[in-house]
Amino acid sequence: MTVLYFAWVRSRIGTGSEAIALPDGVRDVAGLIEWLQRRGGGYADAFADPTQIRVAVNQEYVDPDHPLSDADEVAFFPPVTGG
Amino acid sequence: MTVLYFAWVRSRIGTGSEAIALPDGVRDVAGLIEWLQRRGGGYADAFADPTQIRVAVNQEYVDPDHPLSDADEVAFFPPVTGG
Amino acid sequence: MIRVQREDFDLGAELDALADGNHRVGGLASFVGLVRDMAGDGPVAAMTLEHYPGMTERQLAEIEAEAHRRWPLEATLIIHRFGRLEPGDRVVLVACASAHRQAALAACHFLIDWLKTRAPFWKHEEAPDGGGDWVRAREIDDRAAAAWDRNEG
Amino acid sequence: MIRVQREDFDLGAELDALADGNHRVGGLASFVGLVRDMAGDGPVAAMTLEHYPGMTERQLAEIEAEAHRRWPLEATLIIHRFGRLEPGDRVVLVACASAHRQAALAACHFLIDWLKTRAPFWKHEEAPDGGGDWVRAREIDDRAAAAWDRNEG
Repeated sequence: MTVLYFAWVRSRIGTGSEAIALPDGVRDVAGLIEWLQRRGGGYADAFADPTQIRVAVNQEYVDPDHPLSDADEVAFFPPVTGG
Repeated sequence: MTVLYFAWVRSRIGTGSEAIALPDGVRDVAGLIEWLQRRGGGYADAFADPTQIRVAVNQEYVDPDHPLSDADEVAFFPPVTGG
Repeated sequence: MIRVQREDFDLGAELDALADGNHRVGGLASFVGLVRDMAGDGPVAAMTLEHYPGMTERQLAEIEAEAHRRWPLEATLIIHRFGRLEPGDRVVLVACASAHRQAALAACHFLIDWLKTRAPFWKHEEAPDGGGDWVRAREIDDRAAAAWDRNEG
Repeated sequence: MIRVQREDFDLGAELDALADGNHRVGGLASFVGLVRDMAGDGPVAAMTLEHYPGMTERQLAEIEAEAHRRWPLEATLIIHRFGRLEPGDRVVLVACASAHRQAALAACHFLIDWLKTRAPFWKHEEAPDGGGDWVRAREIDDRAAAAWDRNEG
Protein backbone atom coordinates (compact mmCIF):
# COMPACT_ATOMS: atom_id res chain seq x y z
CA MET A 1 0.00 0.00 0.00
CA THR A 2 0.91 3.63 -0.40
CA VAL A 3 0.11 5.43 2.85
CA LEU A 4 -0.11 9.24 2.83
CA TYR A 5 -0.23 11.69 5.74
CA PHE A 6 -1.29 15.34 5.57
CA ALA A 7 -1.23 18.45 7.78
CA TRP A 8 -0.56 17.75 11.49
CA VAL A 9 -0.77 13.99 10.95
CA ARG A 10 2.20 14.38 8.58
CA SER A 11 4.04 16.76 10.97
CA ARG A 12 3.71 14.37 13.91
CA ILE A 13 4.75 11.29 11.95
CA GLY A 14 7.57 13.13 10.20
CA THR A 15 6.89 11.92 6.68
CA GLY A 16 4.17 12.54 4.08
CA SER A 17 4.28 9.20 2.34
CA GLU A 18 5.50 5.65 2.85
CA ALA A 19 5.04 2.19 1.34
CA ILE A 20 3.62 -0.37 3.78
CA ALA A 21 2.93 -4.03 2.99
CA LEU A 22 -0.54 -4.89 4.31
CA PRO A 23 0.35 -6.25 7.80
CA ASP A 24 -0.77 -9.74 8.84
CA GLY A 25 -4.18 -9.64 10.44
CA VAL A 26 -5.05 -6.12 9.18
CA ARG A 27 -8.17 -6.26 7.07
CA ASP A 28 -9.67 -2.78 7.26
CA VAL A 29 -8.92 0.87 8.00
CA ALA A 30 -9.54 0.49 11.76
CA GLY A 31 -7.06 -2.40 11.82
CA LEU A 32 -4.41 -0.35 10.03
CA ILE A 33 -4.88 2.55 12.48
CA GLU A 34 -4.39 0.17 15.45
CA TRP A 35 -1.28 -1.27 13.78
CA LEU A 36 0.14 2.23 13.18
CA GLN A 37 -0.62 3.26 16.81
CA ARG A 38 1.44 0.27 18.02
CA ARG A 39 4.46 1.62 16.12
CA GLY A 40 4.71 4.22 18.92
CA GLY A 41 6.55 7.58 18.73
CA GLY A 42 5.07 10.02 16.23
CA TYR A 43 2.56 7.42 15.07
CA ALA A 44 1.15 6.95 18.55
CA ASP A 45 0.97 10.72 18.86
CA ALA A 46 -0.70 11.26 15.46
CA PHE A 47 -3.32 8.54 16.03
CA ALA A 48 -3.86 9.19 19.76
CA ASP A 49 -7.43 10.39 19.08
CA PRO A 50 -8.82 8.53 16.04
CA THR A 51 -11.98 10.71 16.10
CA GLN A 52 -9.74 13.53 14.84
CA ILE A 53 -8.54 11.52 11.84
CA ARG A 54 -10.24 11.37 8.44
CA VAL A 55 -9.42 8.55 6.04
CA ALA A 56 -9.50 8.29 2.25
CA VAL A 57 -8.88 5.10 0.29
CA ASN A 58 -8.07 5.64 -3.37
CA GLN A 59 -8.98 9.31 -2.90
CA GLU A 60 -12.51 8.73 -1.62
CA TYR A 61 -13.62 9.24 1.99
CA VAL A 62 -14.21 5.93 3.80
CA ASP A 63 -15.36 4.67 7.21
CA PRO A 64 -13.15 2.67 9.61
CA ASP A 65 -14.67 -0.63 8.47
CA HIS A 66 -13.58 -0.07 4.86
CA PRO A 67 -11.56 -3.14 3.68
CA LEU A 68 -7.97 -2.72 2.52
CA SER A 69 -5.86 -4.41 -0.14
CA ASP A 70 -2.18 -4.14 -0.98
CA ALA A 71 -2.95 -2.07 -4.11
CA ASP A 72 -4.70 0.72 -2.17
CA GLU A 73 -3.64 4.33 -1.69
CA VAL A 74 -4.60 5.12 1.91
CA ALA A 75 -4.51 8.69 3.26
CA PHE A 76 -4.83 9.92 6.86
CA PHE A 77 -5.47 13.57 7.67
CA PRO A 78 -7.27 15.95 10.05
CA PRO A 79 -10.70 17.45 9.27
CA VAL A 80 -10.19 19.76 6.29
CA THR A 81 -9.87 23.55 6.66
CA GLY A 82 -9.71 24.96 3.14
CA GLY A 83 -12.02 27.43 1.45
CA MET B 1 -48.70 68.60 -6.00
CA THR B 2 -46.35 67.09 -8.49
CA VAL B 3 -47.87 63.81 -9.68
CA LEU B 4 -45.61 61.30 -11.46
CA TYR B 5 -46.53 58.18 -13.43
CA PHE B 6 -44.19 55.34 -14.40
CA ALA B 7 -44.16 52.28 -16.67
CA TRP B 8 -47.61 51.21 -17.93
CA VAL B 9 -49.35 53.74 -15.68
CA ARG B 10 -47.45 56.42 -17.61
CA SER B 11 -48.14 54.76 -21.00
CA ARG B 12 -51.87 54.57 -20.36
CA ILE B 13 -52.18 58.14 -19.07
CA GLY B 14 -49.91 59.50 -21.79
CA THR B 15 -47.72 61.67 -19.57
CA GLY B 16 -45.04 61.04 -16.95
CA SER B 17 -45.57 64.13 -14.84
CA GLU B 18 -48.14 66.80 -14.16
CA ALA B 19 -48.90 69.48 -11.59
CA ILE B 20 -52.26 69.04 -9.85
CA ALA B 21 -53.67 71.34 -7.19
CA LEU B 22 -54.98 69.20 -4.33
CA PRO B 23 -58.66 68.81 -5.37
CA ASP B 24 -61.46 69.82 -2.98
CA GLY B 25 -62.40 66.95 -0.71
CA VAL B 26 -59.27 64.89 -1.45
CA ARG B 27 -57.40 64.23 1.77
CA ASP B 28 -55.44 61.07 1.13
CA VAL B 29 -53.96 58.81 -1.55
CA ALA B 30 -57.15 56.77 -1.92
CA GLY B 31 -59.09 60.00 -2.47
CA LEU B 32 -56.67 61.15 -5.16
CA ILE B 33 -56.94 57.80 -6.96
CA GLU B 34 -60.75 58.09 -7.00
CA TRP B 35 -60.49 61.65 -8.30
CA LEU B 36 -58.08 60.55 -11.07
CA GLN B 37 -60.36 57.62 -12.02
CA ARG B 38 -63.23 60.08 -12.51
CA ARG B 39 -61.15 61.94 -15.10
CA GLY B 40 -61.91 59.01 -17.45
CA GLY B 41 -59.96 58.04 -20.57
CA GLY B 42 -56.41 56.93 -19.93
CA TYR B 43 -56.78 57.71 -16.22
CA ALA B 44 -59.75 55.38 -15.81
CA ASP B 45 -57.80 52.75 -17.72
CA ALA B 46 -54.59 53.18 -15.64
CA PHE B 47 -56.44 53.09 -12.31
CA ALA B 48 -59.03 50.45 -13.27
CA ASP B 49 -57.50 47.99 -10.79
CA PRO B 50 -56.01 49.91 -7.84
CA THR B 51 -54.55 46.66 -6.41
CA GLN B 52 -52.05 46.82 -9.30
CA ILE B 53 -50.89 50.33 -8.37
CA ARG B 54 -48.10 51.19 -5.97
CA VAL B 55 -47.86 54.68 -4.48
CA ALA B 56 -44.96 56.73 -3.19
CA VAL B 57 -45.26 60.12 -1.49
CA ASN B 58 -42.06 62.13 -1.37
CA GLN B 59 -40.23 59.03 -2.65
CA GLU B 60 -41.33 56.68 0.13
CA TYR B 61 -43.87 53.87 -0.27
CA VAL B 62 -47.19 54.69 1.39
CA ASP B 63 -50.59 53.07 1.96
CA PRO B 64 -53.88 54.38 0.50
CA ASP B 65 -54.76 56.17 3.74
CA HIS B 66 -51.60 58.31 3.63
CA PRO B 67 -52.60 62.00 3.90
CA LEU B 68 -51.69 64.44 1.10
CA SER B 69 -50.69 68.09 1.04
CA ASP B 70 -50.13 70.48 -1.84
CA ALA B 71 -46.34 70.33 -1.39
CA ASP B 72 -46.15 66.56 -1.94
CA GLU B 73 -44.53 64.65 -4.78
CA VAL B 74 -46.91 61.74 -5.45
CA ALA B 75 -45.93 58.86 -7.73
CA PHE B 76 -48.11 56.06 -9.14
CA PHE B 77 -46.57 52.97 -10.72
CA PRO B 78 -46.96 49.19 -11.15
CA PRO B 79 -45.19 46.66 -8.91
CA VAL B 80 -41.47 47.02 -9.64
CA THR B 81 -39.60 44.63 -11.95
CA GLY B 82 -35.92 45.62 -11.79
CA GLY B 83 -32.96 43.59 -10.70
CA MET C 1 -22.19 52.36 -2.04
CA ILE C 2 -25.02 52.97 -4.52
CA ARG C 3 -24.71 53.75 -8.22
CA VAL C 4 -27.56 54.15 -10.70
CA GLN C 5 -26.23 54.58 -14.21
CA ARG C 6 -26.84 54.06 -17.90
CA GLU C 7 -23.25 52.83 -18.54
CA ASP C 8 -21.93 49.29 -18.13
CA PHE C 9 -19.49 48.55 -15.29
CA ASP C 10 -16.23 46.61 -14.95
CA LEU C 11 -17.19 43.69 -12.72
CA GLY C 12 -13.64 42.70 -11.79
CA ALA C 13 -12.56 46.24 -10.96
CA GLU C 14 -15.67 46.84 -8.83
CA LEU C 15 -15.21 43.63 -6.83
CA ASP C 16 -11.47 44.10 -6.39
CA ALA C 17 -12.05 47.64 -5.10
CA LEU C 18 -14.58 46.44 -2.51
CA ALA C 19 -12.04 44.49 -0.44
CA ASP C 20 -8.91 46.31 -1.57
CA GLY C 21 -6.48 46.86 1.29
CA ASN C 22 -9.03 45.81 3.95
CA HIS C 23 -7.48 42.71 5.48
CA ARG C 24 -10.47 42.18 7.76
CA VAL C 25 -12.39 40.88 4.73
CA GLY C 26 -12.56 37.08 4.62
CA GLY C 27 -15.42 36.70 2.14
CA LEU C 28 -16.74 38.60 -0.85
CA ALA C 29 -20.10 37.52 -2.27
CA SER C 30 -21.61 39.01 -5.40
CA PHE C 31 -24.57 38.63 -7.72
CA VAL C 32 -24.85 39.95 -11.27
CA GLY C 33 -28.18 40.01 -13.10
CA LEU C 34 -28.00 39.81 -16.89
CA VAL C 35 -30.51 40.25 -19.73
CA ARG C 36 -31.68 36.87 -21.03
CA ASP C 37 -32.74 36.24 -24.61
CA MET C 38 -35.88 34.43 -23.41
CA ALA C 39 -38.62 35.45 -21.02
CA GLY C 40 -41.82 33.76 -19.86
CA ASP C 41 -43.64 34.93 -22.97
CA GLY C 42 -41.00 34.14 -25.61
CA PRO C 43 -37.82 35.51 -27.14
CA VAL C 44 -36.52 38.92 -26.09
CA ALA C 45 -34.63 41.18 -28.49
CA ALA C 46 -33.93 43.92 -25.95
CA MET C 47 -35.32 45.58 -22.89
CA THR C 48 -35.56 49.12 -21.59
CA LEU C 49 -35.30 49.81 -17.88
CA GLU C 50 -37.27 52.81 -16.66
CA HIS C 51 -36.70 54.08 -13.13
CA TYR C 52 -37.73 56.83 -10.73
CA PRO C 53 -34.68 59.07 -10.30
CA GLY C 54 -34.29 60.15 -6.69
CA MET C 55 -36.55 57.50 -5.21
CA THR C 56 -34.34 54.79 -6.73
CA GLU C 57 -31.24 56.01 -4.94
CA ARG C 58 -33.20 56.54 -1.73
CA GLN C 59 -34.66 53.01 -1.77
CA LEU C 60 -31.34 51.39 -2.64
CA ALA C 61 -29.65 53.28 0.20
CA GLU C 62 -32.37 52.05 2.61
CA ILE C 63 -31.95 48.45 1.45
CA GLU C 64 -28.18 48.73 1.84
CA ALA C 65 -28.57 50.24 5.33
CA GLU C 66 -30.89 47.38 6.31
CA ALA C 67 -28.24 44.84 5.24
CA HIS C 68 -25.66 46.62 7.42
CA ARG C 69 -28.09 46.50 10.36
CA ARG C 70 -28.60 42.75 9.94
CA TRP C 71 -25.06 41.52 9.23
CA PRO C 72 -21.49 42.58 10.13
CA LEU C 73 -20.37 43.89 6.73
CA GLU C 74 -17.12 45.62 5.82
CA ALA C 75 -18.40 47.02 2.51
CA THR C 76 -21.37 46.78 0.17
CA LEU C 77 -21.99 47.88 -3.41
CA ILE C 78 -25.15 48.12 -5.48
CA ILE C 79 -24.94 49.17 -9.13
CA HIS C 80 -28.17 49.22 -11.16
CA ARG C 81 -28.35 50.24 -14.80
CA PHE C 82 -31.22 51.87 -16.66
CA GLY C 83 -31.95 52.51 -20.35
CA ARG C 84 -31.92 50.08 -23.26
CA LEU C 85 -30.10 46.75 -22.75
CA GLU C 86 -29.66 43.70 -24.95
CA PRO C 87 -29.31 39.98 -24.12
CA GLY C 88 -26.02 39.32 -22.36
CA ASP C 89 -25.83 42.86 -20.96
CA ARG C 90 -25.33 43.30 -17.21
CA VAL C 91 -28.34 44.88 -15.43
CA VAL C 92 -27.39 44.89 -11.76
CA LEU C 93 -24.54 44.09 -9.38
CA VAL C 94 -24.83 43.56 -5.65
CA ALA C 95 -21.73 42.69 -3.64
CA CYS C 96 -20.96 42.29 0.07
CA ALA C 97 -17.60 42.00 1.82
CA SER C 98 -17.45 40.66 5.38
CA ALA C 99 -15.04 39.01 7.78
CA HIS C 100 -17.42 36.05 7.69
CA ARG C 101 -18.52 33.92 4.76
CA GLN C 102 -22.11 33.38 5.89
CA ALA C 103 -22.68 37.10 6.48
CA ALA C 104 -21.36 38.01 3.01
CA LEU C 105 -23.47 35.31 1.30
CA ALA C 106 -26.68 36.00 3.22
CA ALA C 107 -26.44 39.78 2.84
CA CYS C 108 -25.82 39.47 -0.91
CA HIS C 109 -28.88 37.24 -1.30
CA PHE C 110 -30.94 39.61 0.84
CA LEU C 111 -29.89 42.69 -1.16
CA ILE C 112 -30.96 41.29 -4.52
CA ASP C 113 -34.21 39.83 -3.15
CA TRP C 114 -35.26 43.10 -1.52
CA LEU C 115 -34.07 45.19 -4.45
CA LYS C 116 -36.27 43.21 -6.84
CA THR C 117 -39.45 44.08 -4.94
CA ARG C 118 -38.59 47.57 -3.63
CA ALA C 119 -36.32 49.48 -6.01
CA PRO C 120 -38.46 51.48 -8.46
CA PHE C 121 -37.33 50.00 -11.79
CA TRP C 122 -39.59 48.66 -14.52
CA LYS C 123 -38.60 46.51 -17.49
CA HIS C 124 -40.16 46.93 -20.92
CA GLU C 125 -39.31 44.00 -23.19
CA GLU C 126 -39.04 44.15 -26.97
CA ALA C 127 -39.84 40.99 -28.92
CA PRO C 128 -37.93 40.21 -32.14
CA ASP C 129 -41.10 40.94 -34.20
CA GLY C 130 -41.12 44.49 -32.91
CA GLY C 131 -43.86 43.99 -30.31
CA GLY C 132 -43.23 44.90 -26.71
CA ASP C 133 -44.76 44.85 -23.28
CA TRP C 134 -44.10 45.73 -19.67
CA VAL C 135 -42.75 42.85 -17.63
CA ARG C 136 -45.17 41.77 -14.93
CA ALA C 137 -44.03 41.40 -11.31
CA ARG C 138 -43.73 37.77 -10.23
CA GLU C 139 -45.24 36.33 -7.10
CA ILE C 140 -42.11 34.21 -6.63
CA ASP C 141 -40.11 37.44 -6.15
CA ASP C 142 -42.58 38.67 -3.53
CA ARG C 143 -42.26 35.39 -1.67
CA ALA C 144 -38.44 35.54 -1.81
CA ALA C 145 -38.43 39.06 -0.36
CA ALA C 146 -41.05 38.17 2.26
CA ALA C 147 -38.91 35.27 3.49
CA TRP C 148 -36.40 37.87 4.73
CA ASP C 149 -39.22 39.62 6.66
CA ARG C 150 -39.86 36.44 8.62
CA ASN C 151 -36.17 36.37 9.50
CA GLU C 152 -36.41 39.85 10.97
CA GLY C 153 -35.70 40.63 14.57
CA MET D 1 -14.83 23.74 -14.23
CA ILE D 2 -12.22 22.96 -11.55
CA ARG D 3 -8.81 24.54 -11.14
CA VAL D 4 -6.32 23.90 -8.31
CA GLN D 5 -3.35 26.20 -8.61
CA ARG D 6 -0.61 28.07 -6.81
CA GLU D 7 -1.10 31.26 -8.88
CA ASP D 8 -3.59 34.03 -8.27
CA PHE D 9 -6.52 34.47 -10.67
CA ASP D 10 -8.18 37.43 -12.41
CA LEU D 11 -11.61 37.58 -10.77
CA GLY D 12 -13.24 39.79 -13.40
CA ALA D 13 -11.92 37.75 -16.33
CA GLU D 14 -13.06 34.48 -14.74
CA LEU D 15 -16.57 35.76 -14.02
CA ASP D 16 -16.96 37.41 -17.42
CA ALA D 17 -15.90 34.16 -19.13
CA LEU D 18 -18.49 32.14 -17.22
CA ALA D 19 -21.50 33.78 -18.87
CA ASP D 20 -19.79 35.03 -22.00
CA GLY D 21 -21.98 34.61 -25.08
CA ASN D 22 -24.52 32.44 -23.23
CA HIS D 23 -27.70 34.51 -23.34
CA ARG D 24 -29.61 31.95 -21.33
CA VAL D 25 -27.75 33.21 -18.22
CA GLY D 26 -29.87 35.56 -16.10
CA GLY D 27 -27.83 35.42 -12.89
CA LEU D 28 -24.20 34.99 -11.93
CA ALA D 29 -23.42 34.44 -8.25
CA SER D 30 -19.90 34.22 -6.88
CA PHE D 31 -18.00 33.93 -3.63
CA VAL D 32 -14.33 34.75 -3.07
CA GLY D 33 -12.54 33.71 0.11
CA LEU D 34 -9.60 35.89 1.17
CA VAL D 35 -6.84 35.60 3.77
CA ARG D 36 -7.67 37.71 6.84
CA ASP D 37 -5.04 39.31 9.05
CA MET D 38 -6.79 38.02 12.17
CA ALA D 39 -7.92 34.54 13.16
CA GLY D 40 -9.56 33.14 16.29
CA ASP D 41 -6.21 32.96 18.06
CA GLY D 42 -4.77 36.35 17.10
CA PRO D 43 -2.98 38.12 14.25
CA VAL D 44 -1.96 36.18 11.16
CA ALA D 45 1.15 37.08 9.15
CA ALA D 46 0.64 34.46 6.45
CA MET D 47 -0.80 31.02 5.85
CA THR D 48 0.23 28.00 3.86
CA LEU D 49 -2.40 25.81 2.24
CA GLU D 50 -1.49 22.15 1.93
CA HIS D 51 -3.65 19.87 -0.19
CA TYR D 52 -3.93 16.30 -1.46
CA PRO D 53 -3.21 16.43 -5.21
CA GLY D 54 -5.53 14.14 -7.10
CA MET D 55 -8.09 13.75 -4.35
CA THR D 56 -8.62 17.52 -4.31
CA GLU D 57 -9.61 17.63 -7.96
CA ARG D 58 -11.73 14.52 -7.55
CA GLN D 59 -13.63 15.92 -4.55
CA LEU D 60 -14.15 19.32 -6.15
CA ALA D 61 -15.49 17.65 -9.30
CA GLU D 62 -17.92 15.62 -7.17
CA ILE D 63 -19.10 18.72 -5.33
CA GLU D 64 -19.58 20.54 -8.64
CA ALA D 65 -21.50 17.57 -10.10
CA GLU D 66 -23.77 17.53 -7.04
CA ALA D 67 -24.58 21.23 -7.57
CA HIS D 68 -25.54 20.50 -11.19
CA ARG D 69 -27.79 17.65 -10.00
CA ARG D 70 -29.56 19.95 -7.54
CA TRP D 71 -30.00 23.14 -9.58
CA PRO D 72 -30.42 24.08 -13.25
CA LEU D 73 -27.00 25.66 -13.88
CA GLU D 74 -25.51 26.92 -17.12
CA ALA D 75 -21.92 26.98 -15.86
CA THR D 76 -19.92 26.62 -12.66
CA LEU D 77 -16.33 27.38 -11.70
CA ILE D 78 -14.24 26.45 -8.67
CA ILE D 79 -10.69 27.77 -8.32
CA HIS D 80 -8.76 26.90 -5.16
CA ARG D 81 -5.20 28.00 -4.51
CA PHE D 82 -2.52 26.26 -2.47
CA GLY D 83 0.88 27.31 -1.15
CA ARG D 84 1.83 30.36 0.90
CA LEU D 85 -0.64 33.26 0.98
CA GLU D 86 -0.68 36.58 2.81
CA PRO D 87 -3.53 38.71 4.20
CA GLY D 88 -5.61 40.14 1.37
CA ASP D 89 -4.72 37.29 -0.99
CA ARG D 90 -7.53 35.40 -2.70
CA VAL D 91 -7.82 31.75 -1.59
CA VAL D 92 -10.85 30.40 -3.40
CA LEU D 93 -13.47 31.34 -5.98
CA VAL D 94 -16.78 29.60 -6.55
CA ALA D 95 -19.16 30.93 -9.19
CA CYS D 96 -22.47 29.73 -10.67
CA ALA D 97 -24.33 30.96 -13.73
CA SER D 98 -28.00 30.08 -14.19
CA ALA D 99 -31.10 31.28 -15.99
CA HIS D 100 -32.56 31.82 -12.53
CA ARG D 101 -31.34 34.03 -9.70
CA GLN D 102 -32.28 31.71 -6.85
CA ALA D 103 -30.54 28.73 -8.46
CA ALA D 104 -27.31 30.70 -8.98
CA LEU D 105 -27.32 32.04 -5.41
CA ALA D 106 -28.21 28.76 -3.71
CA ALA D 107 -25.72 26.71 -5.74
CA CYS D 108 -22.91 29.20 -5.01
CA HIS D 109 -23.66 29.03 -1.27
CA PHE D 110 -23.84 25.21 -1.43
CA LEU D 111 -20.50 24.91 -3.29
CA ILE D 112 -18.51 26.89 -0.74
CA ASP D 113 -20.22 25.21 2.24
CA TRP D 114 -19.55 21.71 0.93
CA LEU D 115 -16.06 22.57 -0.24
CA LYS D 116 -15.09 23.75 3.24
CA THR D 117 -15.87 20.38 4.82
CA ARG D 118 -14.97 18.00 1.96
CA ALA D 119 -12.12 19.36 -0.18
CA PRO D 120 -8.78 18.10 1.24
CA PHE D 121 -7.06 21.39 2.04
CA TRP D 122 -5.43 22.31 5.33
CA LYS D 123 -4.36 25.77 6.49
CA HIS D 124 -1.21 26.35 8.51
CA GLU D 125 -1.14 29.85 9.98
CA GLU D 126 1.99 31.85 10.77
CA ALA D 127 1.81 34.39 13.60
CA PRO D 128 3.79 37.65 13.35
CA ASP D 129 6.15 36.38 16.13
CA GLY D 130 7.18 33.44 13.94
CA GLY D 131 5.02 30.84 15.68
CA GLY D 132 2.58 28.81 13.70
CA ASP D 133 -0.13 26.19 13.96
CA TRP D 134 -2.59 24.18 11.95
CA VAL D 135 -6.04 25.73 11.76
CA ARG D 136 -8.65 23.62 13.50
CA ALA D 137 -11.88 22.68 11.73
CA ARG D 138 -14.89 24.59 13.02
CA GLU D 139 -18.15 23.03 14.09
CA ILE D 140 -20.01 25.95 12.50
CA ASP D 141 -18.69 24.84 9.09
CA ASP D 142 -19.89 21.28 9.70
CA ARG D 143 -23.35 22.59 10.59
CA ALA D 144 -23.45 24.78 7.46
CA ALA D 145 -22.58 21.83 5.25
CA ALA D 146 -25.00 19.52 7.07
CA ALA D 147 -27.85 21.97 6.47
CA TRP D 148 -27.56 21.14 2.76
CA ASP D 149 -27.88 17.43 3.58
CA ARG D 150 -31.25 18.10 5.20
CA ASN D 151 -32.30 19.87 2.01
CA GLU D 152 -31.54 16.79 -0.03
CA GLY D 153 -34.39 15.11 -1.97
